Amino acid sequence: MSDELNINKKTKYKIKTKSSTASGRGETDIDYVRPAELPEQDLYHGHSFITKWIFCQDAKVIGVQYTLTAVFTGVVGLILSWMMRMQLGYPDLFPFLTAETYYQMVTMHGMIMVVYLLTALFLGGFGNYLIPLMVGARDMVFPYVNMISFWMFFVAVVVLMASFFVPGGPTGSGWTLYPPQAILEGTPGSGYGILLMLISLSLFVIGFTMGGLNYVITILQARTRGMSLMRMPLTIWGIFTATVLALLAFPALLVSSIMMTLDKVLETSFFMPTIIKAGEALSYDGGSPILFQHLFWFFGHPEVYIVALPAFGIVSDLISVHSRKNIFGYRMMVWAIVGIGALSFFVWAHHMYVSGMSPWFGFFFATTTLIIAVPTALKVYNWILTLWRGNIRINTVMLFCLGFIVTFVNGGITGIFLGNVAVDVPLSDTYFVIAHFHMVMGIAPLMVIFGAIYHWFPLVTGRFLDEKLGKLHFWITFLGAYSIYFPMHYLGFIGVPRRYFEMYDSPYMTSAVGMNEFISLAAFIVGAAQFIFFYNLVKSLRLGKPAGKNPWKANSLEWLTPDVPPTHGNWGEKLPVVHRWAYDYGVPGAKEDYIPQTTAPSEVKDAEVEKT
Amino acid sequence: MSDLNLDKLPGGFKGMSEDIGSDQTTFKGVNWGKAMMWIFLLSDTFVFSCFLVAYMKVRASVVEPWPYPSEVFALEMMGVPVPLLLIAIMTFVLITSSGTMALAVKYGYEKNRKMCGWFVLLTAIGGLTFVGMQAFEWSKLIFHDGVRPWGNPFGAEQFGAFFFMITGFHGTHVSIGVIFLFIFARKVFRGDFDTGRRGYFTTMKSDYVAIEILGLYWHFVDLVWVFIFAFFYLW
Amino acid sequence: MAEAKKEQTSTHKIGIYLWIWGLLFVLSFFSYMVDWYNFQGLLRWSLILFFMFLKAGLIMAFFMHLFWERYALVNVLLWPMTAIACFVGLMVAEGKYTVFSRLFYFFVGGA
Amino acid sequence: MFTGLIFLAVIIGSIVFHVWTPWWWTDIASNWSAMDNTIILSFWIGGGVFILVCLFMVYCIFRYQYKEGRRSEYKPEDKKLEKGLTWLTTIGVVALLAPGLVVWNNYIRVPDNAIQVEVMAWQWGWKYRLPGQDGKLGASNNRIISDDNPYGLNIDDPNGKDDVFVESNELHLLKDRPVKILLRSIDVLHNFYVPQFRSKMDAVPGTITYYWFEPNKNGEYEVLCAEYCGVAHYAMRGKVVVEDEVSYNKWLSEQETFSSFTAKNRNNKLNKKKFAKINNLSSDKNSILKEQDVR
Repeated sequence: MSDELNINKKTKYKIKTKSSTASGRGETDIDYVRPAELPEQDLYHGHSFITKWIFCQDAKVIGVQYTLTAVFTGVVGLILSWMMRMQLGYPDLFPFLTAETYYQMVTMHGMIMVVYLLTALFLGGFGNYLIPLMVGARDMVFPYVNMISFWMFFVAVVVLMASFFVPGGPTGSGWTLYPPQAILEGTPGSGYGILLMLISLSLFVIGFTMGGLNYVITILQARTRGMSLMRMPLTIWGIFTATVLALLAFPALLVSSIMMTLDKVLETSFFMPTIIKAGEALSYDGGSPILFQHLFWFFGHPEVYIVALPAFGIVSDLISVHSRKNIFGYRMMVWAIVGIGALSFFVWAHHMYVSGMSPWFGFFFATTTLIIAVPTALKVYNWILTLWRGNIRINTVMLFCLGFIVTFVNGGITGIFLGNVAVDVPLSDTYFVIAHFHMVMGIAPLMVIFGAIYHWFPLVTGRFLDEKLGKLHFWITFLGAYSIYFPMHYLGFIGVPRRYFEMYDSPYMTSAVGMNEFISLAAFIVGAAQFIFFYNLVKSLRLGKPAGKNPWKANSLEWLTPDVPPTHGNWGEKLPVVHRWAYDYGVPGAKEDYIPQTTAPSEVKDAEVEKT
Repeated sequence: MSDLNLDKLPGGFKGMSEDIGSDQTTFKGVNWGKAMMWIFLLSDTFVFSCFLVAYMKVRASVVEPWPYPSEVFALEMMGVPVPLLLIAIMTFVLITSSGTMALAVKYGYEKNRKMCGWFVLLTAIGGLTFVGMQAFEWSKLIFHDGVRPWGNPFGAEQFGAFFFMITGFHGTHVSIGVIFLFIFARKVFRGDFDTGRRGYFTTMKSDYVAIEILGLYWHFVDLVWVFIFAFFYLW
Repeated sequence: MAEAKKEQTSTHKIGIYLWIWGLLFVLSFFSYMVDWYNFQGLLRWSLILFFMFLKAGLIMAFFMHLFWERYALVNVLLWPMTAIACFVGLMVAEGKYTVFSRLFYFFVGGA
Repeated sequence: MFTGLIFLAVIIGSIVFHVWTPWWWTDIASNWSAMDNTIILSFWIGGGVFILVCLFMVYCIFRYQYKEGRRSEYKPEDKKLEKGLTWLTTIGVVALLAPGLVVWNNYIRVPDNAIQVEVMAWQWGWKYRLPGQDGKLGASNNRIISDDNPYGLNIDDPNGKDDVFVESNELHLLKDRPVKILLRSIDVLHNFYVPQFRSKMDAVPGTITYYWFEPNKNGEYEVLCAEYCGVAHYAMRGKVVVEDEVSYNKWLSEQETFSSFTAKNRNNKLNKKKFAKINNLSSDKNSILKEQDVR
């Protein structure tokens, strides 16, 4: 405690004279930062292999664990998508692909990618690694709970994967799991498959809640001295808002999972009305299938932003660092993130325009949905305005950011089509929807993930990833993915419905055959290109160019640790003290073109910094 | 909370904007565990709200008559059915335990080990009584009235399903709370909070603030019961 | 409020807890009476909701100390409730629409 | 340089693809050309934004590529520019939203002269029910569906007596006459979708949903199920024939009505039991309605 107060003699002096004002108004001293409110965090240091690397309480290790598990499920999802594309591109060529297996793959691919890859990677992976480092904390506030969170997630993944091996196979009800079909015969995996899926989701929610509470409280209550909310990097803002959304939206998923489990196991009738199967009425009566859709999308729409907001935040930082320019309109970016997050709870039924809900909802949800387009568009403007008059390093990280902007703008605009209720009517449930959400919440966040990995790999391992392989990886991924999903919109215009195992010979569908084949080929290539990336990761771990401290000349705290890679406790003896926002790049009058957050104003006297 | 004097900070909305603009902590003077419990309760509120919203939506849209709760939950008293008698007693017990918990928290603040411990224990016993009465209510409905999750003799079959699910989920919360209350009663009496003994799993130092956190949880359980009482039994 | 401020760092008087405790019993009794006297319609609903929110408010404000907490925490906790309010409101409308369709097409007929 | 050129090529490629695409919507055969128009409007506005944003990005890549020693501009905020962009975006959004809401308003208000058609979806196929002479469909209930009463009609409802059963997946419609499609499902979610008519809506078991359109081109159209409904979802096809009055009436006269259908099965005693059950249900109907009001 007292150590911290001695960091700076001036600070100490200030405290003596100004001790009466807790919020400290020492304008006379430009370097003054309020004294520490909280005592040093008490950390548990692992001392065996198991406590250091397996049941580890260090957020950085947990982050890596999350990342590896999520990437593993992602590879499973990728292979599933290949198999789907095999069927769609070359129907009947592969006898092992039946309609059952096809629908099971569709379902598992969707659920894995949205929940177990993207959510877990952004919040569990990047969140755990970056939050304590970026806000200047020693660790998450409750490291033990954090550890349990990861192992819950791990069990959820095991349960999910187990469903591949139970009788009947995994559930094939589509990732939205709409009842009644999800739990009725006629849908593959309606026995054990759907049960394991629901259990796995519930476990995921419970585990995530533990982690999420940690992230939120660490950001709100454990920042270092001088780190105000408005000085946090946008990465943290994105992850923070997404976590809050997750904490408030996952309950709806948990509730709908529990209710559907009961419908399946105890034959309650929450979502199940009278159903005639093979001429006989089942025991269900009076339930409401649309209720499930409301609950699901009350979770599902915030979920979209749970994936998108961390991506927004991270990409803002990457663009700013690599174009050597402050992020344009930081305040607006923050408000846009918070605004999008808040609004996302009022738009859910735009996924349900043609679901048979009360038709009057269309007006309300179309309006709220298009309102959300405004802050989102502002973020896009601010990204490109950050590039403008910058000093842009065209490296792999920046390439992925540029790829993100193109795919995100594209997907965002098709989102306006779908959010606008009357336009949605002909397009919903067609390939247009598939193309839209893959572009906007598949490819765009993935671009950010790759960019982020290229960006932070030197921090995590101390070595750069191979730049040449990286560029190759980027171009194949970006051009390939764009050529998959851009033309796919036009299948939707033709009217090809989604979730069709085979198109048969409908006149408008025959014209789609050629395109399906092309898309499949592109998908195989893009998928294969990811193995370049994996090879790059493994190779660079040992043979990569050593990075040293702060290789990108970035400002934010994570690059300013005494050790690279940072050790447990992050900061060595003294916690850093923050004097500025994370975006002082190219400040006129300063010696370097960047001023790290810990640099005191007195050290850069000539710099004409704007007040932040 | 070493260098922070809350009395010196401005209150109200001015204080709020200053807190949010400040460094280090946003909730001034709020312990990490307490903040975490609050956010958890916020999340849990959404869980219970989703249950209740689902219940309301289904109840509003069934065409079969919904069983009349004040008759279903009536209890024979000397030959006369008294509507909602058991529920009224359960409410009474839960509010009582909430009150004792509030006192336990108060004595926890004052670091009054004895009083705090006794009131925690009293709360635990109250909670246990509540769970016991709920078990009685469930068994009466199941064995005496023939209410099942998949149907009941009174009307719309979702009645049983929602009843068992919502009260079951609430009862689980109460039970978890009771377990923790007993554990913490022992901790208080043993003096963990006075000596700052480290927890078995988390290796974190014990502090009386744990009682306040537990109190938040317990009051929340009571709070949820207020809503269940209004929406399930009185509607 | 000024008094409350002073008490913030120390503890609150025992009287206030006992007061709230008593009030909660009384309010519970009243809401029970709503059922006992079998009020119906709008009156029943407004009474039920009134007592419910009053009880919930008392528990939150005094037992959970929200009344004495700083506004930052209070606002963070209360604003998300608007999402729930919106959800409830829309589901009420949805429930009415469903029951209307069901009665109309399954019982009345003649569409 | 190279990077900028490829991104430029991507943008130009997208425009070229859009202009010369061989894949475009199937020719419309209903009154919903307004939907096509809103899509075109969205394309103009959205596409314009996409091109502008991406071109600006490419310009930045060319113009501001890294040069050792150069400083980027230091300008954290530009209130005026940000405000301008906000207003511009808001105007664009309103321009998109307003026509959309107008079209939706038309979509949910069915014209008075619309013919009612009940589409009954099941795993995995379609059948239809048309009102008879009275133009009214009888009340139905899935619970009483049986071999003798394949549509689960309430036998007491006079409106249902002359209802026409179309127990095949082929539906005929009159040209230039609005149709109100009443969607009904006996098992899971389905969606009655004919791409040429542009309109669609889910069939939800346990309730009835609706939408309307006015076919305005003679021809045969394929019906697709557009809501995933189980393993044979992709094979759940049907047929709609839009034709003139003469051939339509001919087709209509070939279909069976409810009364002629039950007449065939009259001797079946099992029937009576089930119908008795319906009677109870319908006599309760008023009391149920009242109770709903109370709630």
